[in-house]
Amino acid sequence: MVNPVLLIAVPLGLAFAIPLLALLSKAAARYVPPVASGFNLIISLLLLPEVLHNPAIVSIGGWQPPFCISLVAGPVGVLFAAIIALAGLLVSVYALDYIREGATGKYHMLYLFLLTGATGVVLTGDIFNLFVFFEILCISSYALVAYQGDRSGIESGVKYLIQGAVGSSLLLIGIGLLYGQFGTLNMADLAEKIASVGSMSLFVPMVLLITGLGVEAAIFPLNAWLPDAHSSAPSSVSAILSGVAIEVGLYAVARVVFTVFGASSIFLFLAFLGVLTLLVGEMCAFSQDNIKRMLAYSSIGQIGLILFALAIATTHGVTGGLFQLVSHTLSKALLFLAAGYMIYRAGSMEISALEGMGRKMPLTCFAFTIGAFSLVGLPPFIGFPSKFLVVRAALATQETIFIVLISVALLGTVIEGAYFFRVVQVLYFCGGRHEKSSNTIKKEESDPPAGDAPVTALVPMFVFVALIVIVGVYPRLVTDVLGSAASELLNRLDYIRSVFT
Amino acid sequence: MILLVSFLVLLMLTGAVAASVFRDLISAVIAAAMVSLIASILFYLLQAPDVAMAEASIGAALTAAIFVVAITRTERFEE
Amino acid sequence: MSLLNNYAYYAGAFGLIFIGLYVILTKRNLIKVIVGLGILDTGVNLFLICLGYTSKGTAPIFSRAGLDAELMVDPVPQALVLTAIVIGVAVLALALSLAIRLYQHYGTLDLRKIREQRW
Amino acid sequence: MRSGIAIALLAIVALGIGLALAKVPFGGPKTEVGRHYVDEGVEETGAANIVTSVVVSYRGFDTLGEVTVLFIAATGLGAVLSTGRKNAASEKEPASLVLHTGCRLLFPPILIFGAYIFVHGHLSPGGGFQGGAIIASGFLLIYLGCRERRISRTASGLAESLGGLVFVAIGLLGLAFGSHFLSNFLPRGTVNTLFSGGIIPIIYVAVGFKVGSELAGIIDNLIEEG
Repeated sequence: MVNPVLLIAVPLGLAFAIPLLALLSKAAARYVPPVASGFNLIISLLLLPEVLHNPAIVSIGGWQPPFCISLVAGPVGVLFAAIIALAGLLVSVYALDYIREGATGKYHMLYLFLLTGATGVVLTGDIFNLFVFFEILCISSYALVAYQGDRSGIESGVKYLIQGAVGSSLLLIGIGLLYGQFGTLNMADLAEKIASVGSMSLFVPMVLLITGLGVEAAIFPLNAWLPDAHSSAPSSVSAILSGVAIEVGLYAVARVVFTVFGASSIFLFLAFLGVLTLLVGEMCAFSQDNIKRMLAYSSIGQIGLILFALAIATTHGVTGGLFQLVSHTLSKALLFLAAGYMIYRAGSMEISALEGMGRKMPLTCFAFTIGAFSLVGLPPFIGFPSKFLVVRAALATQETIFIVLISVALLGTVIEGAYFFRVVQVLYFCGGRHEKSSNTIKKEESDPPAGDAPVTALVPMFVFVALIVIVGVYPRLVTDVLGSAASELLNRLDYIRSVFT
Repeated sequence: MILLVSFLVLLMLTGAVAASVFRDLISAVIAAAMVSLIASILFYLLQAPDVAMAEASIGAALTAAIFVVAITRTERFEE
Repeated sequence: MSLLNNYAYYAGAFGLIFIGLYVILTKRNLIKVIVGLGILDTGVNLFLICLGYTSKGTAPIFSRAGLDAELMVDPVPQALVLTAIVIGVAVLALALSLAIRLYQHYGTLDLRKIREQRW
Repeated sequence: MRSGIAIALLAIVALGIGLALAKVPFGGPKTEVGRHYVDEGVEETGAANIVTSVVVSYRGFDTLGEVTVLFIAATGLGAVLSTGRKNAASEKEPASLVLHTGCRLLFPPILIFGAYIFVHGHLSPGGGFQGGAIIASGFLLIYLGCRERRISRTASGLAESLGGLVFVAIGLLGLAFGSHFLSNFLPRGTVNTLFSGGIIPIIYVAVGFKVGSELAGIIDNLIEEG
């Protein structure tokens, strides 16, 4: 069996080697992230069938848990690692041509570190190690948002950094309180000890941990940084931040709430918070004129829906939440990638500037449309089965409160549909009328490369499209894996037992 | 001993308050460096010599230096 | 007196944490906010070290024979704080570089004036 | 107004943490994990400094992550400051002779002291981070005192990369020889001698070079084009 530690060690080593490679050949750096994430994708797909029923526990340094840091490669961890590697691979292929200006070598290094940090967060079984990898993820995101050094990037990077740093400090205080009280950092050991005292006496550490992790997960009201950061970063960075970083933050929240604390009494609160996040995100997205800000707010809305689904805390609910998470990763990454070249051609982020793009770059706009339809939840795309699962899980609880909440959430989805259809309408049906406006002509003159996006951008986009359609038509391809991942999250005792045997 | 600790803690908190009220950023940074330095003495008293060394060299010296460099490249006074 | 003995360190740590948070929440100058982050970090580190202290303990180093392992303080928080200090300085350095660039763009460090992007 | 809200918010946080802290007495006995490290650490790792054995050996993965964080910060800082850098070399007036000579005289002893700290990390207080920081402060002195001298960016970048690679490579060698990532596959040696602790001194030397060059690189990037 492959050792799961390779998922972290090999990309890390490759990232450290980039400056050495750059001495040999300047262009080599950009091929490292695709190679590393391709490697990770293969390893995690090899691991996935093995760990489905029997999580692999790897101790670093060769000591027994809880005396060492251990990696827990269960279905959740490996599934997330596979998603991160898949999104990372496709987005890094896209970035081969997209990232041309500025410190490109440094961009590729930071990108690879971001993926490694995300992989570390989902695999680790130690709460302080989770903090360290979380910091790797966060700090490389701050740097990636700001690396171009333009006005908006720096400004949103500053906002992001300050909010994230305060969150990390709170997280560290929470970890300290837990260590002071229970004398261990291993999550399974903590879970076992917390089970004996009851989770509500640990309200303060729990709130500190959820707040600290919630900043990265963009749970309302901790999401003030997200729209700025996601809209001013380069599109490939936005895609990976929206598709991977906030999902990993949400994973960390779920892991802490479900596994470490087993805090069943705050699920209802989290469900409320989820629906609130969803409504805030969708309302703000609806009123945006800037396409990337619209997509960023839509990510907040989707995070709210996923949080709500996870907080239902039944097997169906968590399965639906994880499915929605996968669907959001694929669709939102696709949308940002497609939007990246549309903005590049139009020379503006305003939605009105994209008029008639459907004729100028048909393939990119087609991909964008598929992503939008999938996010809204139209069949036969992946968003349909995932949303359907969430709705069914909420109805299956037969509790009035969840039924009311899911109706409100569906209202949010309607808003989502409205603004995505508006964009699609602009892309395909609004051209011609303003074709002769001076603005458009000037842009076309100053921007000679007409036609569709380059091949390195179209290939990843259409791989996303293919995945969205295939999984949308045959959801059974993933539901088994998602189901066993959900049961890993819900069954604390199995988790504890698997670590200590 | 207890008097020493209380005195150091008071001095450290005074330094932190001073760092927050000084309008001159260089003074604020020096006050913050003093906080770090006293914290490193407290680390030593708490039997953590490794951490005391790290805090004194990284927290007090290098951090203050990079702050001062950054302030010279921006502006010195808080409006 | 024993109360003071027990809580002097905690008081120091939490004093720093709250002063740090207060600075971050209320100050408008970016460099000042970053100073606040540094104070917050120091407070958190002091708090973690307090957690590991054993009364009348010695440092966990077997530098000479005859040291009693029973009296040594907990080494784990010290290891955690070493990590946290380095992470803290990394964040501060990145924040300062952003502050420098921000100043080059806007000519000010006042966060209230730097509000191009709104909700 | 703003400070009023902030104080109210902080009061709530203070109350909560105060309540939580009541469960964690000051100066209480060691935890189970800490006790294990103190009791078994010397035998299991061969390092006399238990903090070092925890940092490098028991929780070595954290340390790998931590040097990565510093590397990311140095890289990100370089990227943020490099774009749009104007090449107007600002000529500052040179430092006085006393300062200049003093800095040049002090520089080698500081480097040696830093190296001493990280080589002896497993025996005495100190280690890669502290030693690295001392080395970086030596470079800081050179920047302040002898402005015409610059460290080569390539060399410091090389030291950063090699430090990280050595760390990962030792971890992978541990996987190959000892079946666990970062396992201590070298002989432990006699406790309290320089050549003891297996991989611990090697990792700390790598960390020391890496941290030193990263911090020096951060200072270099910030000072450059002042």
